Amino acid sequence: MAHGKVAGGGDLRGKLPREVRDAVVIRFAGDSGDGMQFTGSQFTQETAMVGNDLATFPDYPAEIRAPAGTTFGVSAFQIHFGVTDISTVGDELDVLVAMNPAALKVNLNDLRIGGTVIVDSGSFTKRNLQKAGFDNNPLEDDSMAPYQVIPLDIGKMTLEAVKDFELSSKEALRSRNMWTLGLTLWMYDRDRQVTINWLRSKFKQRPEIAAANIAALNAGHAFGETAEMPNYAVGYSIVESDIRPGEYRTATGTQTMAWGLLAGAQAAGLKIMFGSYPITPASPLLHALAGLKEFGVITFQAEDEIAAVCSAIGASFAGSLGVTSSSGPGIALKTEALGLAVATELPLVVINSQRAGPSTGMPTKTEQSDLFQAVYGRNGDTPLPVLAAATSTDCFEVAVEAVRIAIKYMTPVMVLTDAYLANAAEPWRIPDIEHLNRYPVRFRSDPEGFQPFLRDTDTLARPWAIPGTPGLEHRIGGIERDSQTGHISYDPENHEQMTRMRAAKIHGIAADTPTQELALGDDSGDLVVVGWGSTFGPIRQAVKRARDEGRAVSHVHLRYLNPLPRNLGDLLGAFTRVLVPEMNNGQLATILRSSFLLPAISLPKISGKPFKVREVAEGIRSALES
Amino acid sequence: MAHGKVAGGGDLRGKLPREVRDAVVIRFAGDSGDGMQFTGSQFTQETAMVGNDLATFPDYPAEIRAPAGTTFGVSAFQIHFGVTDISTVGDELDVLVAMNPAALKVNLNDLRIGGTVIVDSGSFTKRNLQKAGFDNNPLEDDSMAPYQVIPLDIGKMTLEAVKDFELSSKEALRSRNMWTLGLTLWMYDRDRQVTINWLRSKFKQRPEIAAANIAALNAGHAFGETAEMPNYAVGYSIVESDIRPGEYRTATGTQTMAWGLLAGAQAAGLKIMFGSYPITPASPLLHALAGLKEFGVITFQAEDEIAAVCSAIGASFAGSLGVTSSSGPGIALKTEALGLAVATELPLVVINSQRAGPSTGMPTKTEQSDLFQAVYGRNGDTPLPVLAAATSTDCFEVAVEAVRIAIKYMTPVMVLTDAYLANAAEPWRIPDIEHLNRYPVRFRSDPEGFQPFLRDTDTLARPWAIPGTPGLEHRIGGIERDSQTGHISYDPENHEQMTRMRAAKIHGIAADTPTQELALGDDSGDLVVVGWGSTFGPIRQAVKRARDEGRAVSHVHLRYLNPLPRNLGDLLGAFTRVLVPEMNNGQLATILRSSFLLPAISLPKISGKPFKVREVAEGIRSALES
Amino acid sequence: MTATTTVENLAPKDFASDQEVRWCPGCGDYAVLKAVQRTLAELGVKKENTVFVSGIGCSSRFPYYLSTYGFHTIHGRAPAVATGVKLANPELDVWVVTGDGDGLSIGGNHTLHALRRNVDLQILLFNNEIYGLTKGQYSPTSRRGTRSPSTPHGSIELPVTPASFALGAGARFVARSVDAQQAHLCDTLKRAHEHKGASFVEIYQNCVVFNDRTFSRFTDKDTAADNQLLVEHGKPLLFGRDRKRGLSMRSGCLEIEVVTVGENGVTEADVLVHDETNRNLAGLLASLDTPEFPVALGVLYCDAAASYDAEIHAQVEAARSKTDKPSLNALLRRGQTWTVAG
Amino acid sequence: MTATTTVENLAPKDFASDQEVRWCPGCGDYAVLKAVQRTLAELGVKKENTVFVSGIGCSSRFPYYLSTYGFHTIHGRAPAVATGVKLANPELDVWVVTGDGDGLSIGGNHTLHALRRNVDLQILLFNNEIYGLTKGQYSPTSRRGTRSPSTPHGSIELPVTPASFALGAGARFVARSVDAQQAHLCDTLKRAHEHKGASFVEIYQNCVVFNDRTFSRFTDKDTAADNQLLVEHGKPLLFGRDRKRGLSMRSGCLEIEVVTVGENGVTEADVLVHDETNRNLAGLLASLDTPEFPVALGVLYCDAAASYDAEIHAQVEAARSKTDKPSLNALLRRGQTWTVAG
Ligand SMILES: Cc1ncc(C[n+]2csc(CCOP(=O)(O)OP(=O)(O)O)c2C)c(N)n1
Ligand SMILES: Cc1ncc(C[n+]2csc(CCOP(=O)(O)OP(=O)(O)O)c2C)c(N)n1
Ligand code: SF4
Ligand code: SF4
Ligand SMILES: [Mg+2]
Ligand SMILES: [Mg+2]
Repeated sequence: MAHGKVAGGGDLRGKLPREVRDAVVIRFAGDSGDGMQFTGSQFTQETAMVGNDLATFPDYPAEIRAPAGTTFGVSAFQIHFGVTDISTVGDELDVLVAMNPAALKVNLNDLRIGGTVIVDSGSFTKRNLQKAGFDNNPLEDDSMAPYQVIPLDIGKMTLEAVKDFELSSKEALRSRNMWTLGLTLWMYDRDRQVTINWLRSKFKQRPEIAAANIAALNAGHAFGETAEMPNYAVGYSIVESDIRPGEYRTATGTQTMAWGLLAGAQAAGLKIMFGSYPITPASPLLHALAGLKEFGVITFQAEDEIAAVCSAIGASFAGSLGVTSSSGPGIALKTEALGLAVATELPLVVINSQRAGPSTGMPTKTEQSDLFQAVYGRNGDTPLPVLAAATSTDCFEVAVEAVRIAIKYMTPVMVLTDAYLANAAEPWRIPDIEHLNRYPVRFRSDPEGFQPFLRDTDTLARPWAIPGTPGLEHRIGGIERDSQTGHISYDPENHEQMTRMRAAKIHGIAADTPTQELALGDDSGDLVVVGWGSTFGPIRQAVKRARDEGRAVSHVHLRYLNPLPRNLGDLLGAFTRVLVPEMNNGQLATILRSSFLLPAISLPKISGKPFKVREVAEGIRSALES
Repeated sequence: MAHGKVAGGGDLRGKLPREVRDAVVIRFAGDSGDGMQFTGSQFTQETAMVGNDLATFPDYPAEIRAPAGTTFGVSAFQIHFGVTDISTVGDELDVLVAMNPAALKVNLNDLRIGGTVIVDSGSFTKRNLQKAGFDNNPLEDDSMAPYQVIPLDIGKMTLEAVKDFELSSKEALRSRNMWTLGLTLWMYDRDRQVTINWLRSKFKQRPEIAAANIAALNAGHAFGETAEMPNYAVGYSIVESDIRPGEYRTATGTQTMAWGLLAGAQAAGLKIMFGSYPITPASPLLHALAGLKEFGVITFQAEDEIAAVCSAIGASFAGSLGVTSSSGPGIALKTEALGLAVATELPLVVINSQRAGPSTGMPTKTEQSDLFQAVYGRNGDTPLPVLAAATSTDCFEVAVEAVRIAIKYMTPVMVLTDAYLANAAEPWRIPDIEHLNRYPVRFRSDPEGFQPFLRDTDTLARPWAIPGTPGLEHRIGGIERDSQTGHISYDPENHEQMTRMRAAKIHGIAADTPTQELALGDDSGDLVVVGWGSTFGPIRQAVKRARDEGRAVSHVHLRYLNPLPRNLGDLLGAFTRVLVPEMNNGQLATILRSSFLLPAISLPKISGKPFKVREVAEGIRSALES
Repeated sequence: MTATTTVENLAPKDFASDQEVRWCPGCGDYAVLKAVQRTLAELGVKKENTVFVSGIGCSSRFPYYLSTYGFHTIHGRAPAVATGVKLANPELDVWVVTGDGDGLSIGGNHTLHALRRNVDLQILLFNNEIYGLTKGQYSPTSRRGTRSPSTPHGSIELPVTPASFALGAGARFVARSVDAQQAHLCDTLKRAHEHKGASFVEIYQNCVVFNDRTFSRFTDKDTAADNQLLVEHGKPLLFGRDRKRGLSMRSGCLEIEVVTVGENGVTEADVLVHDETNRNLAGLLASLDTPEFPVALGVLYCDAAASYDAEIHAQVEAARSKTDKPSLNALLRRGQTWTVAG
Repeated sequence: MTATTTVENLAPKDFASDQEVRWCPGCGDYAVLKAVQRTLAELGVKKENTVFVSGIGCSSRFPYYLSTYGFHTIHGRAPAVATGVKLANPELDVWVVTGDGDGLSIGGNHTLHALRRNVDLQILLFNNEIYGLTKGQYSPTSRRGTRSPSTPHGSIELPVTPASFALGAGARFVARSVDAQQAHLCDTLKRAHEHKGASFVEIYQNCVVFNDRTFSRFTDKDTAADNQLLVEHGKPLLFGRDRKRGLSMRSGCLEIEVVTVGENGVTEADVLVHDETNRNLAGLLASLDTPEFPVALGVLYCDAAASYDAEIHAQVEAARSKTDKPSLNALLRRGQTWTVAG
């Protein structure tokens, strides 16, 4: 065996000098019951506090609680952190923490050759090896030769660390993850205070549990300090980053989306009525908003997605900001009602947390395959604006913008996010709400000359006149409406005019949104890589690499997918080639082709996983050669 | 006044020689209660029997029974008939029959200058004029000067004709339409026998009613024979057409669709299980199939469209041909379940009788605006074949083809028809079912090597193994399936492969469908007009006109909208310009642009009415000038 | 034009919109429209605070004919839209108009959940036992054997009884009336309006075109007295031309029978007294039908509970009252933050 | 490999598929799976003729673990898919597995209509009063006040009682059992299987992760005897450790009370006898709950009527028997045709 073995004890003393690294990718993997998500989040917190940039990727099993020890029960949390511009979760792992054989089995492939793997050797029992589908113990043959393996009997050391607290051994072993966290925090020279505080407040009722966890955490840390770790298991330092001053926090896309909706509603002076129905990975937004009652947010868990969107439409009719959210199958169910919202021209924000399809697909896996549905998926000529968020924290701005457009143009707006963004966390420079633009809604109140479908000549929006307003009583509905009175009209010219108006109104939004800018690179060249949504990071890094290699490659990242930015055709036209990496089978590429008659090259990835930088880089290389 | 008045009596004797015409457009219009649909159908029958080519266009109010005499209660039936190639309903009317003031008001605009209008002058009472919104009686001022008006007191003459049958005057007046039919049949030298037979059998239980109707019919005819009609109200003859020998009938798109589904199912050796939910204009297909129980057709009126499509999917799983049908809003509701059918790769035929959208739109009006929804409107990468019928009788062949594709490729197939085709009738050379191709389904029965998702290497279809077959027990579902076993699989590579396979399977159908041929014209030129669906007639006639004027214009009409015919790009590429007339806001044009990067010009019509030949002709003219 | 409407002056006709009514001549919907307009006037509601939400169907055209706020939504979804309206603004007086197809076929689930949740809506279900607007297909309430375009050989399904369904769903107010019985209908609507929470009113409505006279067995002048049981809380369940027939319990077996007061020693004391808070009794009454029994009309069940909209706003208020002035800026900074110095 | 399976030999384990079962350790679904496998074996059904159709939810993973035909469809739609399966081939034995969210929230309407139509399906509703698969949101059967991720302040809705809902929908077979009560569950499933038409079986199922012990008030060893009423047709409604407590009618008022035989002069004759064909009684039994009453388990209602699938096929057969051999060629030529000579 190429690597030394480290017994689970304290016989490796001494402290090595720390190596300095730009960035590191570490993944915590274990059984669903091993608390890996919590370990990862705490590591993230402590890392964020140091001022590093970072990106996280939680990946948990579809099953609620899969049988312990199985490969499909493995839960993982990956974090990529470093000096600056960490916009991806990292292609390959530098360090893998595997709490059991199954976790090793499932994740080892992602470790770079020469990478470090910390395993809880105590869990490599015959039964666990069998459950994971190992014929031999990989710690005992040479299958791990390409990696730097640190086997530690973490269970044993944890039991040792918490033995004073008189817990059952089952309870005591629950702290294994804290021991591991302690060790990894030591490896990267991170503090433990956030975690300690958190444990204290979480287990206020059971102080002995808090104390045991803290003891395990400290023990893991101390093990690093004192153990003579093999020289490939050095501690690392990440240089502090030179980042924009301000107050920061980490936040997931779900959090920023919830806050962005609230910020948008406050800017408009509206209450939110959020109608939704649970579905992975959209439910966390419902949960987040349900916790904001003190802001007057009403959340309504409807009987299904149809009722959810309909309740939001009803709320908008009554003068709230109607918001609904779901994922693919649920968005599909909202199709008919979205047509009603378009027809009645009511504001509505629809958040789609995309997941892998078709049909139920892979509910916990990410994908961007609902773009067609968002842009085209309704009966009739039924256009609506579509926006996409590029990063977890970008969700905030996109949500605010969606609210603005919905209200100003009296239209449903679809916001595309995805399973990855919903769950992934990154540092966020917290905005000052007082400085956000306000766009207070003025409900129509003057009956003089009021017609429910008389449009604003500028925006082409109809007035928002809400029940409770004397003198403005009127009726709306899904049957074609007279272009002024809103009464039912079967008049052919009226229908023609209304169809054109609906199209013109949405089309016109492009005049009110920013012109598209380059995310990276020059404004002409051999290739422009066009992305949207959560592929931002990998595309950015791949374009950077290509530029570093001297290629004339630029990056354009779209927030506005319908209508497309007014200068986009010209912008893209300045490049010889257009490459469109997407986590779908070529949907934006199709839209760009029809919009600009450009021979956009599709670079699809449809595995339910985010792009690796390498994959985009290869796509760039072969596009340049094509 | 420019025209002579004809009192409602018999003072106009003599018989004029008949003028000969190529084609005539006549519209019967009256109150919903006046039986205009029946009058029109009977006129159609009698005309068809003579061997004329024809096209019909029933247009009835949205209200079930709108208040008598109102403009929105007007019901009309138009028929265009002539020697050959009558592929449209006619741009303008040669003759308008108006049974009341409202019918005159609503329809007069469509009458060509110099056209003939027959009005029931007895109905032009003060009250009726008022209800129709006339300030003055148009029969008494000069507003009708551009037309040839024949006012007849049809009510009075009908009462006179049926006075022997001792009916209440209300009942007696019900025969007004038969009197009118008699007169118009005389005008075009048509027989009355079909109608007489029909009346006899319909009113078997009430022979006095049958007799009264027949008497009225004969009286109207006799009035033509004997009355001295003004010379602009001559009788016409239509030369007998030189058409392909065979047995003919008239049929609506609804009828031929029902028969086509049955023929397809028989060719495959399957029973039909049709799950549907009533909706205009799709319900008649449910009604038609509900009447075919002797063929083993099962029709199931579900509680909604979701249950309808799901029941059809369940039936296909169990070995029937699952079929479902609806219109825009109902198809929207089926979105999620269509994803399930794509994912589980079960055969399914979905008929969409398109109507004007968005949302409820104009339920009785025709449109082609569900193309985007058909091709793109699902979550995930979820391709399915889309076919469209060009004429009422083309529905037969398209239905057969849809069944073939659904079964051979184990896929849902969407068939697009529309409100116009569903209701319009044309003559049909009845095929001999014995000569149709058969493609008997072979359900998998051999357990040896059976894997539910192991594909046929040629078609990429999976085997159809149905419950009841010993040894093939298996489970399917909407979660991503292993590419062999069909078990749940979250494996990234498997998902990537399955997504590509699903796309490749549908794409591959293009190799199994005919290459696209020209409907008219040369295979290169200045302009190709590309149509799909029920615009066939107007495009054909407009292209004909352009060619008659010496323009290098051709017509391509698509049956296959997804995948597009394999040679289509080349075919269109041979023309300088591509014009796409559609009854929507440019949906096929968008698809052609993205598929072939051709600068297709859109010619939208979104008024809920079929194109006029003139409108397409103008579009051709301006495209040629562009 | 002044923006205030003075409530006192509104007459039934003031609740009519300027749109021409477009039902078939003779349709029962006209009578319901009249009753609703009269009820609104008599209740003295404000037009601007009143919202009618409907689905799709002949009956669902209703909102267009009222001068209040109105929303003609999509097929089957009116209870869901109305729920949103009420949650956004609980001050509004929200009525739902639906049909037997709209509210029990495609929309059955929303009806179920609006009732169960007890959202403060008046849900008026116009039951004509047919699909009117789509030209006469049978509906979930159509009698078994109904011949219709989609069931040319007669329907084979067992119909659902709307009131039984509503009770099974957990409705807290269930009533029935008849289109043409104006006084009874108005009284019933007023009771529904008064009830806080979801009130379900089934209105037997005649479709002259596709299902004429389906209810004549108990609504015709000459059959009504003997075949209608007009229930009133606290009053004995008597009916019949001379109000001598009544409902009585078969002893011990949870079944009901019709008895005649004055015959076989039966006295009024043997007749059940209507208790509109008794759910079991309501269930029994809902299931009665001719010829064996009369059809029960009126408020079959009424037992108020907290309404969903009130409760949800109470939760919001409770949360608000806990913080002084909730600040979004503070929310964004809740939990761990760090500062990068400039 | 031979294609025939010999029915006699199938043991419960033969009904297990080769897929690893993936519920949380301790989940009540395991017990139900075991009971179903045992029931199928004891019924001697053929694997190839048996179809399990489910929606989405933890419970809906069920079909994957059986060696029969199975279809894991989409959320809430299993009854509709199953209806199609049964209509296409009435020879198949079709079971529906659904959850309280799947079958009563999003899928409530399909459950309603499958029951009303009386399609010959066994509908097993696994009621754990929570959304398991989506991680613990409250469901339409959750107790009021349930704190869940979507109701952090407690739910405010009144839950629906599945059996009452089913009865209101017009179901002809309504039963209840408990995951862990294997013998009772198997017996109940057999009764459901035997019943022609839609049978609705609510199974109280424990979700250890998100709603542990919700049913312990009547399923725990020490509470069961006093809080379960195991109903049996023709037998008195007695319960309690010594089977001395029973249900009795309060006279005249359609309400039920618990009496103790041997106390206050109460005899067994005062105790109601279960009549599973009495819908009113079933309604009453369905609504009972602790602490005042025991929870009724077993076949609450069973009164067969013609099933939808049988009737529809009878109509088809009747139509077929009228024509000798129906010819499509003849159909196309029905009505007016004309011939153009060659
Ligand atoms: C999604 C959808 N499906 C179907 C329809 C067609 N549709 C309109 S109304 C109706 C049924 C109406 O019946 P009911 O609710 O009883 O109302 P009624 O016309 O009898 O008053 C149907 C099926 C529709 N508009 N939308
Ligand atoms: C259209 C759609 N909406 C929502 C979901 C998400 N979802 C899956 S299962 C479920 C609820 C499960 O609850 P229940 O039916 O009670 O089953 P359990 O997991 O408790 O057995 C939900 C909301 C989905 N898969 N599809
Ligand atoms: S079809 Fe029936 S319900 Fe509809 S308007 Fe006419 S009479 Fe009324
Ligand atoms: S979440 Fe609950 S219902 Fe789902 S498998 Fe786990 S214990 Fe069972
Ligand atoms: Mg109805
Ligand atoms: Mg559940």
